Amino acid sequence: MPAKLQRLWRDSVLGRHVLVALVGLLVVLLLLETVNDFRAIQLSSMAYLGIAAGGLTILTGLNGQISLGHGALMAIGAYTAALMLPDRDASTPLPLVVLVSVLVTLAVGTAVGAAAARLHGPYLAGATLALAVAVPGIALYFGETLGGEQGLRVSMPDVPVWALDAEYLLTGTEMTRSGWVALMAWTTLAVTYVLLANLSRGRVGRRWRAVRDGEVSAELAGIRLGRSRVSAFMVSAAAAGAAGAMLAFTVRLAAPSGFTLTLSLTLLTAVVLGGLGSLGGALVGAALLTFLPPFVTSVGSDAGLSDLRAAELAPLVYGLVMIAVILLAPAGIAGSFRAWRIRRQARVAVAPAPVAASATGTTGTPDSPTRSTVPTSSKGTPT
Amino acid sequence: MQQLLNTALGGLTLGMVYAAFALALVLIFRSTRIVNFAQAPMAMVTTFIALTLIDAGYSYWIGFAAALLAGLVLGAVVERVLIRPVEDKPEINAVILTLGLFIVLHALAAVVFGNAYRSFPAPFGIRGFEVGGSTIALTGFGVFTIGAVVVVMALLVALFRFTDVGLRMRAAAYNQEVARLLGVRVGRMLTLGWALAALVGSLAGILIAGGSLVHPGYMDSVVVYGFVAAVLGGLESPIGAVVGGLTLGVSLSFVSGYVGSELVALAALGILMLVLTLRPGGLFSQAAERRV
Amino acid sequence: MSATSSPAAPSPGAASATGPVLELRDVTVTFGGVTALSGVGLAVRPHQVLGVIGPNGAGKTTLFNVACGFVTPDTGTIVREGRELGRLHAHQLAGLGMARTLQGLGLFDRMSVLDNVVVGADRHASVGFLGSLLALPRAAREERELRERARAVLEELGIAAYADRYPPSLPYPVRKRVALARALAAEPTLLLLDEPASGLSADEMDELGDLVRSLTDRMSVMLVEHHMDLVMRVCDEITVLDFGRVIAHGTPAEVRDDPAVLAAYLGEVVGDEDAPGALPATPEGGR
Amino acid sequence: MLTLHELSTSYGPVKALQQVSFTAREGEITAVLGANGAGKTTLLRTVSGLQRADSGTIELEGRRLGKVAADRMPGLGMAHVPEGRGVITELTIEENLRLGGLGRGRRVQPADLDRVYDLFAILGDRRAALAHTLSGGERQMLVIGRALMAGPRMLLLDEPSLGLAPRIVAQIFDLLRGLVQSDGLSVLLVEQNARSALSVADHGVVLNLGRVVADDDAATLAADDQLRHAYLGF
Amino acid sequence: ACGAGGDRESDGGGGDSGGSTDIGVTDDTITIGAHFPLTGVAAPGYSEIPLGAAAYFDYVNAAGGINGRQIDYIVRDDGYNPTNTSTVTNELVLQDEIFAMVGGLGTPTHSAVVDFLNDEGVPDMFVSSGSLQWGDDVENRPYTFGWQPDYEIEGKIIGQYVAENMPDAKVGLFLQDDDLGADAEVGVRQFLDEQIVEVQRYTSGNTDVGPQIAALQSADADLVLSFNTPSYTALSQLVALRLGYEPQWFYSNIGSDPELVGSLLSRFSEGAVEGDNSSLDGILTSEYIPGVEDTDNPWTQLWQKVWDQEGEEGELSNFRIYGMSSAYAFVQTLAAAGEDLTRDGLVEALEESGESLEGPQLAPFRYSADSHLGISGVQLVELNGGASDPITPVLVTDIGDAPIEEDSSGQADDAPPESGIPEAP
Ligand SMILES: Nc1ncnc2c1ncn2[C@@H]1O[C@H](COP(=O)(O)OP(=O)(O)OP(=O)(O)O)[C@@H](O)[C@H]1O
Ligand SMILES: Nc1ncnc2c1ncn2[C@@H]1O[C@H](COP(=O)(O)OP(=O)(O)OP(=O)(O)O)[C@@H](O)[C@H]1O
Ligand SMILES: [Mg+2]
Ligand SMILES: [Mg+2]
Repeated sequence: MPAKLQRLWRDSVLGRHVLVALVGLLVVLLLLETVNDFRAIQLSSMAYLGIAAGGLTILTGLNGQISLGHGALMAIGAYTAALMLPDRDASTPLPLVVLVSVLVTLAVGTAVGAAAARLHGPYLAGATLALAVAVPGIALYFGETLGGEQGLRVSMPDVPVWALDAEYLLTGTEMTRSGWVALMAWTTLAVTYVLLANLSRGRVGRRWRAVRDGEVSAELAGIRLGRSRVSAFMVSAAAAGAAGAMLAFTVRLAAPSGFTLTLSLTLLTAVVLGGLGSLGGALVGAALLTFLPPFVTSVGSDAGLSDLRAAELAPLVYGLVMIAVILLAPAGIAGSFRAWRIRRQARVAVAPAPVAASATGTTGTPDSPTRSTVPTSSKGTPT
Repeated sequence: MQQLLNTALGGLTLGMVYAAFALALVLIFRSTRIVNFAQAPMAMVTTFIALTLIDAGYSYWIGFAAALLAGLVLGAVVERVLIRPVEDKPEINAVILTLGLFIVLHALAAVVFGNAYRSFPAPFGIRGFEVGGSTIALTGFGVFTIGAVVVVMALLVALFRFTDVGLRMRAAAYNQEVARLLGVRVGRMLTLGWALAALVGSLAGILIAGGSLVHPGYMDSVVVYGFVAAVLGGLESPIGAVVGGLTLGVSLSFVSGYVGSELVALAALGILMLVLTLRPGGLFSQAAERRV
Repeated sequence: MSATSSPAAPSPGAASATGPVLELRDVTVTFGGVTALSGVGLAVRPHQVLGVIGPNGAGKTTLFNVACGFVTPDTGTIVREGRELGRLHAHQLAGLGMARTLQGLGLFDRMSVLDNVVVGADRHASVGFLGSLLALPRAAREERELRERARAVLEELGIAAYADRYPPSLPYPVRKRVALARALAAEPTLLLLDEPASGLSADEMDELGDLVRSLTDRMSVMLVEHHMDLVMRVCDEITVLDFGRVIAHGTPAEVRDDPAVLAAYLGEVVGDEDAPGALPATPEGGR
Repeated sequence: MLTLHELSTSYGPVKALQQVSFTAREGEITAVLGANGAGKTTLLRTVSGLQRADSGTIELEGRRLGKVAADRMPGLGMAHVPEGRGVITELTIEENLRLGGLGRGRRVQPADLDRVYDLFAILGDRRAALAHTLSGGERQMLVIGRALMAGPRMLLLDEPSLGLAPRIVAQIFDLLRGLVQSDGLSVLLVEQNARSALSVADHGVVLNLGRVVADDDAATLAADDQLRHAYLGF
Repeated sequence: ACGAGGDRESDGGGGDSGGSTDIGVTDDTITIGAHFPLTGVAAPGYSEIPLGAAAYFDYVNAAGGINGRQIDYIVRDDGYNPTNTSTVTNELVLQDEIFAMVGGLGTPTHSAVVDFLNDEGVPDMFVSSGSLQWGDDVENRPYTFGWQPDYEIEGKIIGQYVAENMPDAKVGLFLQDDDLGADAEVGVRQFLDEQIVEVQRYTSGNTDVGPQIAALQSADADLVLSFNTPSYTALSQLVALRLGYEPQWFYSNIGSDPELVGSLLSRFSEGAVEGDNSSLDGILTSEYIPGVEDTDNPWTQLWQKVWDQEGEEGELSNFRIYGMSSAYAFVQTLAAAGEDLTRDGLVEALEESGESLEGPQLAPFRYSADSHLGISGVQLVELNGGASDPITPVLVTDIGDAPIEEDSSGQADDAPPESGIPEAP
């Protein structure tokens, strides 16, 4: 019954999101089969950037808050994970590590979000910018526990036997440690995205959007602005926490210089390049950030540039791409695609309806869908 | 006592430098409602232009003038070519654009001027003045820095408060369409705003570089503190920028000297949050808004 | 707006038996040096349309803002259905069964018309953060209900065809209706309308008048308007403000003939609103 | 004074004006009428250069405006009171007014300001206040006052009565008539309320769905029952 | 399905050392890699090191390579960000399949990858950093070797010198807030604990050191021992000038590249700082390889020849000499490892013959099966007119409470072979 299926697809938000996530995960799994360890690690990097960018896209795209400090929140997640995995014998289950990382980051995010809830646009940007540069300093100040400049090393436990077995059974190949981390990162990404998508489709997301578009009207509809802003900040902080934990797993280190301002700005860039407010866009942005610079460098090296020049080429091209995307596709890559679709849809919608706004039924407007829907005063003209 | 004085004086000079940078940000914010993250690399490029001239044997002042002029031109070009197309787009697009420009200018400068530390001269001496037998941390160049920033601030205040051009610039910034209807050449005003801002930014760049080291990233930390200073002051107000810069410079200097330099950034965050909690629009923001 | 359209008596029964749905007592508001309201009192009775008129800057919008919690009065109290409200916050409004339209439209431009209206209906939702996060079946069900509710309001106002469009692409009158729909979706018992007719043509204004009257069996309405035709037609009672004070109060007919109102607000010439020129000069010069 | 010839303007697929031609004569008030969405605002925006015409010509005092940008209009003696929020809320009242005067290309005279303050006393009382504190109607007064600061020969008014109390509307229309008679000002007046507009105008143009459907003396239009019922809604 | 966890491919390098070649090695090439900050804040200066190394490898390749193999040297940029270091190291090891990591730079950066390299069995040669981590824990990091003298022994030698020769000095410490400062402080305090009147730390990246220097000044420190990077030498000198603070300065080796610092300090304002290297006159520091200013030294002459032949644009500098010196040591290790080149073979060769490696270093390496720490000592010098006058003989020691002794190995008298290419020791 295709019709019934169609309805199910339309009505079950959760089902739809989960299904998309599962299919995506399957694709990643297949991909991981075919690539070497290095690519697997790159895929993990893409996943953690994608998770953080996904959270940020909720904050910026749906709630209209700009944060330049999400790198700092990732740092909190990563440090938490690192503290829980001090040596290889620490048998803390990884899901617990992730959960605690998320919770700790959530707590910090709540505090920051509460302080930031009253701030707007550039003021919020300024505050979060300061956050981004301040947090690494904390790691230095508490050098004893947090490892100072060198940071904390993360000792990943070995790939669990069940995973090895499962992989072997399914594909006949062996799961490497990098593959295992990539799989975990992508699973986390899938879960995060399903949750974020649920939120953005549901009541909470609608309230966020309302606050973004019109504070006064939102307030009149019974929405508490502060709470809504803080909740958006918390959600994106939680995502950043999960991303931080995945970074810690992937890089196996949490060090202050890994969480410079650049990381925060990179996340924002991913969000905008991909397309503000869309999770797909965030993923596209994360992919761009992960794969573009090394690609450019290797093209540069292959073209016979010295290592030094090739190294400068990567940021150069990356910066140029940023500028080009903003100038040529201001809604981001995914966003431009969506806008194109909406435009097409609008063209179809507008064409037959010359927007005969007034309901003066006597204008002799050709019959149009709009007309019949606008109530006509039964009284006609008064007097 | 001497340490106290010297820490304060050092903070004062540093604060003035932040103030200069904040002034440039404020100028651009006032003229286009954009926070220009590329301000630092733009100033870095013009400083390198000055350095190239000075290295080629020209006097400091030729280099100084060339940097300011280059800033003026660079600002105008950036506005015309890059910012103009995104002026009617969401603010975040402009933010990302200036970040992109940041990266590109950085990379280009590393290629063109080389990625090494170089020293930049300073006029008026970099030895502290002797007062009553002991040296205080105020140099001839420091006095020049303070004077230059105060003069620039005064000029900007005068420009915006008392001149027609200033009024036109503000109108163009707040409401382009209405300004246009009132005969304001909006495009020109925006270009002028960026050009002036980049000029002030270049001044900041040269003041920061004077008697210190430059390399393609030498302004990066100033981005953060300059921006924080501008936000402290309210982003709209030149006086606010200078007050914000001074507040930040002096307090951070004390934190660095008496608490620990790793906490400087944290202190900046603390000061900013404190101020913004009390006044969400910064120290010199205008009265609370009428919302309905 | 014929002279006969003196208000239908407030619905019999319940109306006079219960007290006012909203009462403002002795409200004073100053902004810096400007006194926007001084000692204003008024009451909205059940199923009644109360008009608030007055010259520009008289304090009408400010009065609304006080009733909505956007402005905290220097002195005075707000009484809702007999209960005195303390410091009121705008976000409590919906919960108190009040809804308001804005002098500007204040639509959510990047949300579809339907979503705009669903936001209005939000106070009927109960699903919490977790429900949303996990997209529980209950949340999905509730979402559907909200949508249906919103659609019904759109239907009622005759703009259901625009449900999937975005406000900026809509003609002005449609947008005004969307704003109204959003307020109605909350199913308030008191509706505050700030200049709902501005920018509407005479016909549209008539429709609006009918609509407002038809709402009175469900709710009370407080209305700020400069279009006297509309005000006279739909209001049961009118309060006139000038320089932040109440200068007159009464039925439309009483108010219209009040010399103070004529002088302060209507201007002498507008005695007879049926005359084609509600305006002073007659055309001359010209060709 | 102002002659439009076959003017067409569109927003993407929406054709807002189609082949509009008429003349607004010097020293007259020409009312542009029509239902919501008829294209009145678009017409004014196209004339003042805010919107690009697809085709057609605009002549002001015999001079073709062609591609003249909006910011040149004040120099040509044209002032435009836009629909809705035309106030720059971040500036003070006096700064808004001074801006209006700057368009003329000479220094703003205190006398010009005083004239507006006489007209709208509220503005004079609050001249140093930021415009965002003003009420809706006060803002409208400010915008009209600002247009007068430019001392225009041609005034485009888009729904000037929006949000204004009847007495103020009467006062403004009085003033317009006065200026038309004393200074030879020409006015292109867009009004939703056709009845009041025709009562003050000399001439009227009726738009429907972007086309001119009537163009005649105000009195003739006001007397045309069929037209009134079909397009003017009274 | 069990046993799946067994022999990962990369273990091969460590496991089957019986084979004649290994990952990254073919009959006529050896692929090696390194991570350096080529962009970003740490790039000035440090980005020149790999240019020196590359020039020397090219020089060797031009002469036919080592054992008939050309050295293919891949440098990847990490921007001095450990996260990037991890990424590029993964790329080098897993994608480019390098045989060994040679000269990877930076303490925080290299710590991010040191365990990974050891897990994968990739020789991690001559880390460009003086942290103790590179070599003090052979058991856990069997593949990692330091190169330069670690900060602790440098601190010890300086500390002892001060204690013996300036017993009345009031010592202030000016430290970078990381391993550099921390390790050095441990060494210095072994001898100077009582004499220290003030310790100030700066955070790398924060260029305003005014408050720190002012604090040293107000503590009346008349001898400042500074463990910092070169740009901070220039900055501290400038600030001292501003404050009228004139203590005796003692900079650690990495902070005292007189060539660089001198050029940085030169030309500041009307004669306030002298226009040449003499601005550093009288400053004390330490040396462990001859620098670019020692134009009479045969090693410096060799480096000049190499740079003239193979270098890119620009002058020979101490950073480049650093790169060449460590490249020289690596080439020598390759020669020692012989024709049948394997990763484990390389490590074994270095453990066996490490102490007898020739080269420009003034003191011998400490490499053995128990220690992978690098050069064992330094010579203290006073800067004068851009050149350095020794004030002590070459002093050698080891971490912990090992005694400080005069070097008796004669290492400092080594001269390079005619060809400029080392042979197996
Ligand atoms: N935040 C504020 N600061 C200063 N003055 C204010 C502020 N808000 C309102 N006012 C002033 O208070 C008075 C009342 O304003 P209000 O908006 O209530 O008028 P209104 O009756 O709604 O007028 P209109 O019919 O023009 O909309 C006006 O003079 C207005 O300028
Ligand atoms: N920015 C725009 N984008 C798309 N369509 C537009 C835009 N502005 C106006 N339109 C459409 O152009 C047509 C004419 O609009 P215009 O605003 O000129 O009408 P109007 O006569 O001024 O109406 P009103 O009485 O509501 O002010 C309408 O169909 C309107 O929907
Ligand atoms: Mg009002
Ligand atoms: Mg209009």
